[in-house]
Amino acid sequence: MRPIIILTIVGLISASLLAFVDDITREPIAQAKALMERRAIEEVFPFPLDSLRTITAGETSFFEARDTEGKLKGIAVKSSTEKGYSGKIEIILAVEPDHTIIDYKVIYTNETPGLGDKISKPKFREQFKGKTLEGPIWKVHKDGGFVDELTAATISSRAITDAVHRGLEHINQQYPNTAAQ
Amino acid sequence: MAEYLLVIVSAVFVNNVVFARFLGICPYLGVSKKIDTALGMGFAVTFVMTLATAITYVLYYGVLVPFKIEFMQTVMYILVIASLVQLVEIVLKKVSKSLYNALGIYLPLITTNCAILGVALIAIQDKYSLVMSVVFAFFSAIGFVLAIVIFAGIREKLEDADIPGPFKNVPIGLISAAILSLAFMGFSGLVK
Amino acid sequence: MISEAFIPAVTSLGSLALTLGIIIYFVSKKFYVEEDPMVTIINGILPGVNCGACAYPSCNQFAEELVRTKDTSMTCPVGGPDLAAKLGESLGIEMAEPKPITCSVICQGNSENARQSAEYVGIQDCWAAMQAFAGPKQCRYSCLGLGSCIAWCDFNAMRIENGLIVIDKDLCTGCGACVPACPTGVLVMQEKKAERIFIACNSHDRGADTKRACDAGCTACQKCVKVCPEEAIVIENFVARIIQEKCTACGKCLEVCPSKVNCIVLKKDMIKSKQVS
Amino acid sequence: MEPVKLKVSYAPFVRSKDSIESVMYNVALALLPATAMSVYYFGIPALLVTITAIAASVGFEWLTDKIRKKPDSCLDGSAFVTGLLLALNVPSGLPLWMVVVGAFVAIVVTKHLFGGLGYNIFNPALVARVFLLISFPVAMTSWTVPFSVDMQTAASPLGILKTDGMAALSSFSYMDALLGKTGGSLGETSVLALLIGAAWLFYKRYITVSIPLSFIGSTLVFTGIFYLIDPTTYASPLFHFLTGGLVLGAFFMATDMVTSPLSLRGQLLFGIGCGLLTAVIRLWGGYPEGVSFAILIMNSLVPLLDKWDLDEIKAKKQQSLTTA
Amino acid sequence: MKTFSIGGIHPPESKLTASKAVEKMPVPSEIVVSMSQHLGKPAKPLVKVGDEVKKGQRIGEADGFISAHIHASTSGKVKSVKSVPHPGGNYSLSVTITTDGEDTWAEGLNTAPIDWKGLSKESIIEKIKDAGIVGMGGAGFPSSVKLSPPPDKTIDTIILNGAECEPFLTADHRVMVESAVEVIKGLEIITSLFAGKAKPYIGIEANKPDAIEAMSKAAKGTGIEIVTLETKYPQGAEKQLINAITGRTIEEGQLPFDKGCLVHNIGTAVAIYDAVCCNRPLVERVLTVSGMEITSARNIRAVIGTRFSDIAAFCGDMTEKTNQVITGGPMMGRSQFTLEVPITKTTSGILFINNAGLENSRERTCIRCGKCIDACPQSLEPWLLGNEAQFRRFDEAEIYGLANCTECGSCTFVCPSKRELVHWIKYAKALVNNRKQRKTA
Amino acid sequence: MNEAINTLTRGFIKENPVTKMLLGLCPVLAVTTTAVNGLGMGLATTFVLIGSNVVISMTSKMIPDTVRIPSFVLIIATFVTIVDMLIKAFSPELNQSLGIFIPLIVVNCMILGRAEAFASRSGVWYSLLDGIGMGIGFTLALLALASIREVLGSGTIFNMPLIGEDGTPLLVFALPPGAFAGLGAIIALMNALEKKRGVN
Ligand SMILES: Cc1cc2nc3c(=O)[nH]c(=O)nc-3n(C[C@H](O)[C@H](O)[C@H](O)COP(=O)(O)O)c2cc1C
Ligand SMILES: Cc1cc2nc3c(=O)[nH]c(=O)nc-3n(C[C@H](O)[C@H](O)[C@H](O)COP(=O)(O)O)c2cc1C
Ligand SMILES: Cc1cc2nc3c(=O)[nH]c(=O)nc-3n(C[C@H](O)[C@H](O)[C@H](O)COP(=O)(O)O)c2cc1C
Ligand SMILES: Cc1cc2nc3c(=O)[nH]c(=O)nc-3n(C[C@H](O)[C@H](O)[C@H](O)CO)c2cc1C
Ligand code: SF4
Ligand code: SF4
Ligand code: SF4
Ligand code: SF4
Ligand code: FES
Repeated sequence: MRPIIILTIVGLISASLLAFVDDITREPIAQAKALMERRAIEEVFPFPLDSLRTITAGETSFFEARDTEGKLKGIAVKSSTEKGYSGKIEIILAVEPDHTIIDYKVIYTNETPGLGDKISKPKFREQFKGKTLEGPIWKVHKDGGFVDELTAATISSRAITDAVHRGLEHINQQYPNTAAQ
Repeated sequence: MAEYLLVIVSAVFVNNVVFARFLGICPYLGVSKKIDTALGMGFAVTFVMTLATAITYVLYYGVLVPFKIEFMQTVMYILVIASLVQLVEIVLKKVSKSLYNALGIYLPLITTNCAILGVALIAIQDKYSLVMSVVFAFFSAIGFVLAIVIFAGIREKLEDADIPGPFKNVPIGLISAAILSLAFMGFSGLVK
Repeated sequence: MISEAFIPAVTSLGSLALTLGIIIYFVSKKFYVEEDPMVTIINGILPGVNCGACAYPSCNQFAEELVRTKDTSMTCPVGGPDLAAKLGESLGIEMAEPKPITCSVICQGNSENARQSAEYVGIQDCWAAMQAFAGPKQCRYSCLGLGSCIAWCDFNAMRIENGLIVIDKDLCTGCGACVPACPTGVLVMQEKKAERIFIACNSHDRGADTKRACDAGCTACQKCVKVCPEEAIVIENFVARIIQEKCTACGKCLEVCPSKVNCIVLKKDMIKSKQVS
Repeated sequence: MEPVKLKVSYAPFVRSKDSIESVMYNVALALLPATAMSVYYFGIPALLVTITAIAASVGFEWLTDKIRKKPDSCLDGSAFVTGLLLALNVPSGLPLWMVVVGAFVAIVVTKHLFGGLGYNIFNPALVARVFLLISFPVAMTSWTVPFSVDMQTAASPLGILKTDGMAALSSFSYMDALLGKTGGSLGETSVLALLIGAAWLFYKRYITVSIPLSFIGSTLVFTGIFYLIDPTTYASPLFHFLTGGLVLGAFFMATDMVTSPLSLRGQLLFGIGCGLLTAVIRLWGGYPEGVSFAILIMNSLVPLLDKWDLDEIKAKKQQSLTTA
Repeated sequence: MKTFSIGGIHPPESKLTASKAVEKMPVPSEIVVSMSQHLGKPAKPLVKVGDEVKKGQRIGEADGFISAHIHASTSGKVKSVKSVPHPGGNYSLSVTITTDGEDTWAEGLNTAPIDWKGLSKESIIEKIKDAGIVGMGGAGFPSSVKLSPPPDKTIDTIILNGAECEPFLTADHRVMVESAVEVIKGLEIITSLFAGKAKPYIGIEANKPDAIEAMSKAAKGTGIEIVTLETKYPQGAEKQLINAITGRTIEEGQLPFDKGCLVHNIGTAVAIYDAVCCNRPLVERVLTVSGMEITSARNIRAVIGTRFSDIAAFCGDMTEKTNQVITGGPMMGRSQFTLEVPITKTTSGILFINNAGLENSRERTCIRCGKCIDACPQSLEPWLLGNEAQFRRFDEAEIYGLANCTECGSCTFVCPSKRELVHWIKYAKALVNNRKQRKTA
Repeated sequence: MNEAINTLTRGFIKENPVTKMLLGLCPVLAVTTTAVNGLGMGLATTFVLIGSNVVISMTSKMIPDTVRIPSFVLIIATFVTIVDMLIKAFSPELNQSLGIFIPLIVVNCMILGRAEAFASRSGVWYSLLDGIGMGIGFTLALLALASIREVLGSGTIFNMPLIGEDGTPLLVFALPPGAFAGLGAIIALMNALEKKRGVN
């Protein structure tokens, strides 16, 4: 009988302890998650964020950055693609109010270190800066587009091009009027 | 059907537990001196892994999720696995002494074989269905068997080899594992 | 203070632990297997080299047999008296003390003393050489010097020096594993005290032939037999042998031995240090 | 009386003229046509890569022998062949320091850490190739265009097939592939030159047909089935035969006796395994070419294949003992 | 052309003496007659120092069932009875005789040929036993034993082994050419022992056309079939020869009579004829003295006990370059550590060679080329046996058929890595034996 | 005192859990792509090891044999979950890169190994020292392998670039084969050093 009782007691103590720790960390974990996201968004905008508003439309989340006067300074969107060399790539794409690209940040990737993960290097991101949905062909060089693919990582390059393009389309759908301005 | 095929190919070759996911390395290195024992260990792992994944799956969606106590996942899982292993050990000792002698010492190792817990966790993480989880677990275990048996074959053959002193045993085993995982990288891209 | 997760957490884990506890408990009752823990203990004490000196194929079998019979005369020569004491302590009985035994080489035919018959080209192993011919030395009773025996010594006590096997007395445990490994039989086990003086020649050839083949050979000249005051030396099959029970290690035989290199080995230090009882 | 000192050794006292050296240098000789063709197509850089690979391999062999205090084996030809095959497995434009790294991986890591000639489990040249491929994917897939003056690079036919599909292959010429006028590693180019060399090895009986035939045969059958199912996505078996390292691999690398099975059954299974894996990786894998991976994976199974044979001998023996 | 089905090799034939007629070598001043010239227990010496002996006098008594009598091969005086070097590589008890040059036969021996057809089976076997006849093809198995198989075995095939597949050796070849009639008569005597139920064959390799011709001529009308065999080593090995001629396979642990066969060497047949018809014990034999380093290679007839040194002198001495002296053929022979050894009943040849390979071929690791497997006539895995022996896994070696190896040396011959495969196998056999002996002791 | 020091320090090198006892290899191989990851994993594991060692040494007398292992793993798992939650709360970046290997600390056989082999038979004080020592040893091994892999495989150390943007690191070292080979090399090196010391 003793083994049963002991094991149960250990279980009970362990559970109580965990419930307790869970209780104290639940809040900080949620905060930390939010903080991570906010930090990521802060990073893609080249200016300090005064206020950030999150809008969720369907599956997609948009983040509006406004200055103290409430003027829209930039829009960010979470976009993703499944076409990466190792599957999913998630980015946050930031654009000016007129939908020209400011920058993007890769927030989830499994691409090969040293190869595919060069998509997050400034040198590669540079070429997207200032581009808009209309105008350039949203493809990699090889396929007739403007994106210079990373050597030996065409697949990742294609994927990121796809992700950015999708992000632009999302923004275009959500904010059609700002594009016209 | 194609979906299952993909999971199977992925579990056995592309994301082989040992070579790609780095799970169960300790028994992989520890119990691979002889092909026979490696096979035994492999089967023990297969049995426990499949069963454990099924049970923990039910536990997760039957208890943890409804009560919102997902944070108890690790604790519950490992309790199940440890008990399961112990049961297998006790029963085996009585039922088949020879099998116990062959496997006995390795069974406790299975408790700490992170492949078991790892696969159970991955099954949840990748949001498989129950059947898919079981298939995934079974074929992950087959991947493990494949890896450990190949490795045991290599080590048996290396027994006579004139290996430089410091590299004898474990280091050359790790180098072989490195080359094997290099070779298994050929499967990358088969399944996304 | 109590969070909402507390109740479900505690009840679920508690009941899981309870259930599993019950299952394990009953299953372990039902499938209980008896084991003698003493064997494990004895096994832990034994050297674990499975050398076979105890006449059992492995230490484990020695342990099982010892626990089963509690035979006080069973000894592990490798462990020596210390081990015997420990074993006795564990078992609560008085164990016999193994006699200190060592391995002696009854050949001094190194490359200076022994003459070569031919050059051997081939597998460097005494047994392998014996398959081709009687060995590279003219004396066919000699140590061939190719070290077949070395591989059998678990204690790293053997090496070849100058074409002759040499045993490191500090490392040799007297396990005897090397003895059958020698094709010419120049390795013999004897009590340690016998090492103080013994005849180190294995040649059963007639005197003249022995002399021609090796400077350290026993020619069976009978001189030592005659001079020994204790009548402790006999000649058997053309080689002298010292009867250790009678020998007082006076060293007279050594003085008369006519071989260029004395075939009688006298270890003075062993006599002085009173290691000999 | 005896004028000469006799030497005693064990029978037999006559030995065949075959030696490790004769076997190895004959393999090197058999690879000469392919090497020559590669130099013809790719010029001096190909020659430099070849010389560097051989020199580095032999050098590392010498060095390890010295460090391990073993009798010299650097001239026994096996390091020479490994070096030569390594060269034939890399693009002509590969920086020479990478070639040296490859030779290190082949000779030191794959061969000597495992105990040296005869003990290695994996094909040294192939481990080196895969190591380089994965370490330096860019350099290892920059194929020089044959006869190009400015080292212009282009994809290999299999690479084009992988990244761009069948449509991009409209200009592919089977004749060019046979003669080697396509992008690729030094030894992947001229199938014809390789076959000439292989014929020499058959003639000298240093290789048997079992492995190459089962290897190539199963690749062709497997790719052929899919070609018949859908010729617009899958290339023809002939294409698969003429491109990539299939011929080089099947005749010169899968046949390395150290790393292939001994029995006929083992060799056939080995060949078929290589063939199927090659086809699977080529058709659906991330890499355009699967020969090296396939051979390496099958190398790892060789101990098991051998063991299977030996267990059978054992079982037979036990059986005959019980019946007797 | 017939041959055995599995394995085999083609070493250079080097039959330098194929066309050299057998020359009789004069009896030297001293001979050494060993008491172990056969398989089994050595004979017990019947003489002591100072005894006068006559040619053909029995000086050693067979000791046990598998043993053979030993006879003085010439007349003279016993100089010593002691252990001396033996061409088998070790030492053996031998009788050294100072010859008197008279070569006088003992009473009642060397009689004029009689017709054996009147003799009973028992008396023939008795005569063979008295003459100390043992297999002259190499192993030296006592012929009288071989010729009296257990009653439950029926012999339906008798084969005379004229393959002489070893390089250099031509003794059997010359005997077939020069003494065809005696060979045939010997075979007829053997056949008669089996009451006409056994079919006699003589197997001869194709590289001896003159022997085939001579034998065919002599065999006309006797019912003996001359079988031409492909020239391939080891065609002359008993198991392979039986396989080549009858298609039967002697399994592991079986003896030829288990498959109804009996194999005898050419020389043995002649010896049997001599013993049965002329009362001549086995005191001399034909052997080949050859090799690149002997001044005049030839086939000789010498009395048993003649020392190698005397033979070398008779054949014009060996050259300075000689580094090995071998008894038997180069595939299965033994290298000698001294020339003081005498020839025995089984010495089929002496070779004086300069084995250059010794210096520059060191044993290396197996490169798994599989050549040895292809060469092995016993379908073994020689590389494996070698490895198991080298790493002292003798049990494993036994499981993989150690005992089935005939030590033909084909595997060692072909190995490009110069592995000492037979030597390792022999080594393993020795240690297995040693262990068995210890167990029974 | 001497024994205390010995208990503490033997885990560093002499009985290093990774290179000598070959325990807990999975995380060693899996998370050592960068030095930061290695360090994080090492510290997390050390925390769990210390906690479980102490608790188990306190309670082991009370726990019957039949449920010893389940009880031990429960205790370990509790600590692991706590660490997991703490990391999630206070270092989400680390959480992201260590991923599934944090819950897998439970099955790090080193921890159960120490619990079984040491903590359950020794006093609290020594178990604490053992936990710290083994933890440090584990962290050292992780750090060593991670540094090698990061430098060779990515050309950085603690995420600081060592080579230019266009340099070619040996990519394999960032991938599974590099992990295996790197660990093999480290263990071989340790063997060689030990032998050298043994000889002198
Ligand atoms: C280990 C390894 C990892 C790779 N990872 C990626 C990757 O993350 N992204 C990618 O686009 N290609 C990756 N590749 C390369 C692809 O297999 C393929 O060769 C490449 O994308 C197409 O070649 P190209 O870009 O030179 O046209 C990887 C290759 C290897 C060997
Ligand atoms: C113990 C033993 C008993 C034998 N008994 C017989 C026998 O009764 N009949 C027979 O024909 N051969 C017998 N043989 C002889 C062998 O079959 C074989 O002829 C002999 O060993 C010589 O063979 P070799 O010259 O091929 O080496 C026996 C051999 C041995 C070792
Ligand atoms: C490898 C090998 C080769 C042999 N070659 C011959 C040979 O060429 N001629 C021969 O008479 N015996 C040869 N023998 C011996 C025969 O196997 C067999 O023992 C012999 O012919 C039996 O006859 P015997 O008893 O009269 O000697 C050879 C044996 C072996 C093992
Ligand atoms: C037919 C044949 C094929 C060979 N193929 C290879 C090869 O593919 N790669 C290699 O490194 N060595 C090869 N070698 C050389 C040699 O066997 C190789 O260095 C050993 O694998 C090293 O132990 C080959 C040798 C022969 C005879
Ligand atoms: S003692 Fe015996 S086994 Fe040892 S080297 Fe001498 S002859 Fe060989
Ligand atoms: S020398 Fe070695 S094997 Fe021989 S008795 Fe001494 S310890 Fe044993
Ligand atoms: S010596 Fe033995 S193993 Fe070698 S070929 Fe002859 S029978 Fe086969
Ligand atoms: S012939 Fe020599 S190298 Fe070839 S497999 Fe046999 S033992 Fe090995
Ligand atoms: S840490 Fe030991 S098996 Fe994974």
